Amino acid sequence: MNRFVIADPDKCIGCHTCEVACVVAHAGNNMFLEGECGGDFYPRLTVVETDEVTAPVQCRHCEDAPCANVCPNGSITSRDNSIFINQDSCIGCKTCMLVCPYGAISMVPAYKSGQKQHQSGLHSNSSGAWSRKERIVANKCDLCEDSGHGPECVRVCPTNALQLIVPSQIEDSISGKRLASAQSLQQFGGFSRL
Amino acid sequence: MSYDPIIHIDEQLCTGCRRCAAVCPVDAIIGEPGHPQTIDAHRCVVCGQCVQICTAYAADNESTLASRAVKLQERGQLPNVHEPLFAAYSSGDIQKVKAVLADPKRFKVVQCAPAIRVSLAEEFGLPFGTLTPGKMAAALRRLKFDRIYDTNFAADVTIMEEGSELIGRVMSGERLPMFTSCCPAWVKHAETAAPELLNHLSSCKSPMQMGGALFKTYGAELDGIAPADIFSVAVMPCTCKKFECSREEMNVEGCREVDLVITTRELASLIKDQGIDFIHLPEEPFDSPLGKYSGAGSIFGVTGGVMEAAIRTGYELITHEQIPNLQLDFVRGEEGIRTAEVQIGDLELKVAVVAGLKYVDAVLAKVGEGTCPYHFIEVMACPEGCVSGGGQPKLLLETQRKCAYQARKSAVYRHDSHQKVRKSHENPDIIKLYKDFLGEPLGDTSHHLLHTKFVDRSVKEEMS
Amino acid sequence: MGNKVLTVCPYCGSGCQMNLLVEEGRIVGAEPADGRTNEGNLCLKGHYGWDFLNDPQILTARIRKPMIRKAGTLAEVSWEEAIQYTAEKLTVIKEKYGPDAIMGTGSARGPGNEANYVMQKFMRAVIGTNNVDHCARVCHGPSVAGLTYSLGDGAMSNSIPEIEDTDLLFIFGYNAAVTHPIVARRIVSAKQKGATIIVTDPRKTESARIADTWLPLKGGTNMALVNAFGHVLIAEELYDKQYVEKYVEGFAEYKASVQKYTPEYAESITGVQAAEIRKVMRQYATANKAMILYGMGVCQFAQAVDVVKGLASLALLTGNLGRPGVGIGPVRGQNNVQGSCDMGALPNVYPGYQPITDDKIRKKFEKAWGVALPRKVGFRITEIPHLVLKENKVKAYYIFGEDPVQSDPNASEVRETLDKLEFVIVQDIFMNKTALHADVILPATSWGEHDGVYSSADRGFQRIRKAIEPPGEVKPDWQIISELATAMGYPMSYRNTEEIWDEMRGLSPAFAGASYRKMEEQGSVQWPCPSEDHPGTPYLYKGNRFTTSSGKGQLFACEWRAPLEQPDQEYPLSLSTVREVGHYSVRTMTGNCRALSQLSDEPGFIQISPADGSSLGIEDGQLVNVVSRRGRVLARAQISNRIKTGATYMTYHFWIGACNELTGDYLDPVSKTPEYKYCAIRIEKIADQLRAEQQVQQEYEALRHQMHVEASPV
Amino acid sequence: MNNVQPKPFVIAEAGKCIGCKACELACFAVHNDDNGVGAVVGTVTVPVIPRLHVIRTESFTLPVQCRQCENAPCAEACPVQAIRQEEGVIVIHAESCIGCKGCAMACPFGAISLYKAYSNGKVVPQIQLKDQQHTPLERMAKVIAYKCDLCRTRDYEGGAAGNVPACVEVCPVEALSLVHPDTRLSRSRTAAAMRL
Repeated sequence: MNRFVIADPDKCIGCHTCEVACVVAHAGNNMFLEGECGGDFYPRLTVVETDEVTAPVQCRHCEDAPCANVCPNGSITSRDNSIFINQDSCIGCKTCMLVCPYGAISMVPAYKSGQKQHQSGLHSNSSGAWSRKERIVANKCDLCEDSGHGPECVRVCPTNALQLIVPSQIEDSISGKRLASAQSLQQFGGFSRL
Repeated sequence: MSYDPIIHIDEQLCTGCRRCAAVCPVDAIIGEPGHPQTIDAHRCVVCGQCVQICTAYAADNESTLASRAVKLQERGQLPNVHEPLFAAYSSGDIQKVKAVLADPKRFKVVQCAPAIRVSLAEEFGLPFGTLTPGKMAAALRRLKFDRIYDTNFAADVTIMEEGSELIGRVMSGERLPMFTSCCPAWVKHAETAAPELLNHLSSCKSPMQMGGALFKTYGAELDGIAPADIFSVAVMPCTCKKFECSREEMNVEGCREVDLVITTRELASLIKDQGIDFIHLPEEPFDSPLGKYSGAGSIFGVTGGVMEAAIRTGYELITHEQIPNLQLDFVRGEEGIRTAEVQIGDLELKVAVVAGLKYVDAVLAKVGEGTCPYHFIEVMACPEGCVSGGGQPKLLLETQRKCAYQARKSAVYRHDSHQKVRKSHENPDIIKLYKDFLGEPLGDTSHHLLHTKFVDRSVKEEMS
Repeated sequence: MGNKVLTVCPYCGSGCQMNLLVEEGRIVGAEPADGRTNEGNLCLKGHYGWDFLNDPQILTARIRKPMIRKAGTLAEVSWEEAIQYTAEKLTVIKEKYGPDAIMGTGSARGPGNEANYVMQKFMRAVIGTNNVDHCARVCHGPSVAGLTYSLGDGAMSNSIPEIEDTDLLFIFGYNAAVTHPIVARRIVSAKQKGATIIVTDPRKTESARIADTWLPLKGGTNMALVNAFGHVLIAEELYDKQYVEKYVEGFAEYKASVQKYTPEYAESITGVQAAEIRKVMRQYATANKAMILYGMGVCQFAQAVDVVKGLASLALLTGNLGRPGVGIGPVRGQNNVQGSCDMGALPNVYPGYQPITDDKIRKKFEKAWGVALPRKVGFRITEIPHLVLKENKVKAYYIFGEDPVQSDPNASEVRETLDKLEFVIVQDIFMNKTALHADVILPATSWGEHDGVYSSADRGFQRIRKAIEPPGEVKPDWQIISELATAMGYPMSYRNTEEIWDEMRGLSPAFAGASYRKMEEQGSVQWPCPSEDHPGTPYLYKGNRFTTSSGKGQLFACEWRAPLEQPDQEYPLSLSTVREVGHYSVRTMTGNCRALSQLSDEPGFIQISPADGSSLGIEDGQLVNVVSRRGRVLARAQISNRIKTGATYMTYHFWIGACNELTGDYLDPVSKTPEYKYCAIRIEKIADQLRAEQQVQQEYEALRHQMHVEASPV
Repeated sequence: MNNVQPKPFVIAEAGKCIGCKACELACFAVHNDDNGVGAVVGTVTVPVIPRLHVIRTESFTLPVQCRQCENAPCAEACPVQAIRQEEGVIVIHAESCIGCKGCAMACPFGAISLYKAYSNGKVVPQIQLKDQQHTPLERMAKVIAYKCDLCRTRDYEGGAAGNVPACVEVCPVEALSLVHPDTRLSRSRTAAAMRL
């Protein structure tokens, strides 16, 4: 089963540290050293604040990932118990963004070593004059696979609201809950008298 | 050959629910509730009822268990079997059978018990009681058996021998009551629990063993093959037959009467393994002469079947008249003890039918005290006879056991009613067998090939 | 020197300890350290708020050389010229108009305690006036005044770690999740450990979201509610009679003052249900340990000091003082605002809160500094506009580490004031709006470029350390001030900050034992720490001995006064200033951090209720004009169902969406703290959004150009 | 009159269960007709996936399964509304389940677990998703959530009258019972009244 990061709304204080951490972790070589960096602030999780709840939402790495199953050219695959988007082959058809029930996928400009990528063929006049259009690709949580030391958002959250759930944890928690409910029944479940 | 208790309980899977202990007729299963149970091989009569009832299956994702492949190998099953594995199981010989079948040099003979043809189809998803003798023969042929013989034929032989023996005892009044001896579990129980009454048992071998003996003698002659080159396989609804065929005395001309016994489930797994589409097989006949059988032979599979077949023949041997009604309802029925009187000429024959080994001890006690009123007693270890044997297709839902057995039994009786010949002694191949080979029932050849002795097992000897 | 330098985060008052990761003389990262308050955690400002030191010039640029305004424009000069020029100008003004014509500020931010000590010594010993103040005036000034009256000390009575172990948290006008994430962490842990959380706030803050009870009072009605609380405590005899008899004074007058404020009467003013008022007081009174936390929702009103005293009275009435997990906590906003108060950068006290009116104490300082010291209480920074424009009493303004144009109310009036002054000195690290009006600019070292001590909100002295060499020709603040003092005839020089620190603690009994060595060993020393062997004081008023003149707690209640500028036809909505979690104060630091500046950027948000939004036809994210009697700015609308109709909230960090263009300068009579939390505005929908967006970009570029941000960063 | 109708569910009684797992086997058998599972073990070609689980400890054993909660947390957690209440039973629609594991984590009883999906005897593959490293050509198995559905769709040719769940029917010691909360409630009240 896949791993994923999930937030506990009771602990989240809406401080957005996770969002900044996500951008920093994915900014490639240290974004703080080069010169002025462009506006590429595209966190892969988003803190949602309603009057009832405050919590970051991000990819659940579903076992039957709807996004992977609608991707027309196999850009979304399973990798190391996680769902991975290959942004090099993504054609920006936006279908995965639509089908994701968690709103965890957003479309962002593609960057290669800090520079925005532009398409060789397609030109666009949306910026007022005809110019080569930016490559726009699907973007979602990838559990900081490439960093090698786990999700950055989980590491920095000051209230430990974010947790990386690994498959064995799910099974353990489920069997733990089963045992607990059995024990509770064992103690109070003598219905036969009625 | 190392001593294999055949019935095992996998301690990794056993949850200690002790439903097997409740169903064991000889209380051979010991253990604390909630803890893995163990089998006392000395008391165990290998009837396999525990294997039928056990629901402690191996969950697919339990990581602690030995892998499925290892367990299948340990249990002698084919590697690509998909069905779930349970704590109580019988060790299988299907791998050996498959190996032999693949060896063209061997001459492979197979016989099927009466109960196989009314239950094998269930393994392929067909409803309870689907009658498929023709498809069974077709399947065996496709499995490359050289001769598709039949235990039903041997059952007719057994009636000839046992019927005569019964008449002899009744006339002479010696060693009555006579017990049937075709159920190996009952025989093992008698040898263990009441060795002093062993002389009451009919000296006849079981139909399977008689068939085995005949295939390697009479059959060998017919086919001009040396007995030693014949590999004899028996498909049985019963797990105890695996024990019976390995009994010391069950040999003929220096070789085993039956080399290997496989259960209904094992046969089904081989058919699937060979990719044979059982449901759409054509109906094919059994080979003759050792594959032709009468209705009487085919009802051996149910409780009261041997009794009914014996009476059908015995009546006519004694009275030399036609038996008025072939359907002897008074011996048919459910689990437990059923008794009846049959007026045969001027003989008031008192019979009893024991279905379920746990009921026999009461009868044995009476016989011990000499107060048993019956002449002839049929004993079947399994609750509804061989259709409910330990090797039969295992039910998923206990609630369907009643209607499953009912359907199988009615299929047996239906099969019987379809036969033109419904009395053993009228089976032309039987008549030919005696004329060409055996001579008279209880004759020398019969005595040599078709009768056996029993052994006192009351003392717990060390396993060899 | 690729290594780790242990220091304290320069942003909020939580005082989080962190390691700066340094490679080849540059800071490449930050990581949490196991500090007393943060226990291995940091918020986004801690984790990612250090890269302004690499001068990425996103918003403004570091000032690298001294500058003097010549013929209207600022020109870079040498240190000698700058110091000499400044010394002469100050001396001329001093002789011509007298020492009180010069106003100086302390700095609650980067510089640290030693710089503040030297600054107030310069103003008192060299200039000869007590005119020294700092931005605590616009922040927890009322707490210092109020709590000094009620309990004797103006700081948090209990420490931050104790928040987690209290049984009941009584949060009043304080949004920890945004102002102090690390304190919010404690609140969340308290909740997880089973504490009851009661939140009083007009907005549904994060604390309100997880609170057991949320009292959504109408803005500007604090006093009525606090009085009602006191009323219930007395009416239902919930207060601790023995405690009040032994340790508290003023019960009779208090009882009379709150008599009128029945919960029903308070409901008519505040909108909070009477039943809820009774319920929370029963809970507060019966809890074993109850702690009050309050913030700007109390302090930034014209009636602030009274409310602080009222809240302290609740603690006194229920004996919630003098032991762990109780007390009353004004969590100081900025990293060293507590420190600058500790160091006496206030017009009425010397370091260690020793009143300047006390002759014995003044004589001690005169002996120590070798000069006669002024007797009169100095001016406050919020009075300067009036003193300059109306009474023409102040001629020079030495602004050190402050940015009043951005952080003080009624910005246009502040600009007018600076232009009218004869001589304005700005000593800072970045160009900012105030520096544009300066006659002399003295560039100082930033946090991370000098050693020193910060005081955390809960009175914890903690060491900050130099991690990298400063850029250009900048000097540490205390060194600049020392050179200026020497140039003005008062020789002043120190080898390092420790020498300054030891001089200070020699003169301040409350901090005498807090040596650098002890801070190294213990990580932090909470004052009072009267002697070398004293470990510091986690919570004040042990044994219920208060540091008021009588040694007893003082109860206080008075009539509620409504905010001075009420919404009306022309300006129908109320506006309140609030903070944003990703930015700090005037944003010259976080505005120049790559990650933080992108999280949220100009022009900043104005929160509007869904009802007001739809009635004005404004959608979420649209730019709008916000207008008050004092000014007009652009801001981005944020429709939020966490706020009530008729109320709006704006963050004050942004330079285009500069909320302080709108705020009013009505002051609390005692603490002189402006009424940031309540003024009247109106919002105008903008039809042409595209043009408005372009306008924001143009303004942004103009600003960056003004701040000497070259096109291509160095 | 209080016309709220709390829905029935199956629950085990303490002290009766002997841990034989007949209920798990029966549950699997009646839910897998479309996988060719007939009446006998030989027809089973897919792994046994029960929807209730017998918990065995040192001191006791007891099956645990869904309580058909009125405000089902699992349904609340489901992002694609695959979990609905149909005829009073909380049902997971396998075809719309995306295996996000939200329900399994939300259920406080541990009554939901995720396994591969099977149809006519074989694993159901996903439309597209492949495992990039190991089997880049092979489509991965669909994984869905399983829980007790009170044998709502079970045809009852051979079974007892009415909708009695297979596990209740097959339990040899009647440890499992289909509880109708209202009737249970009135019985308890009368019993309590009698004890007054």
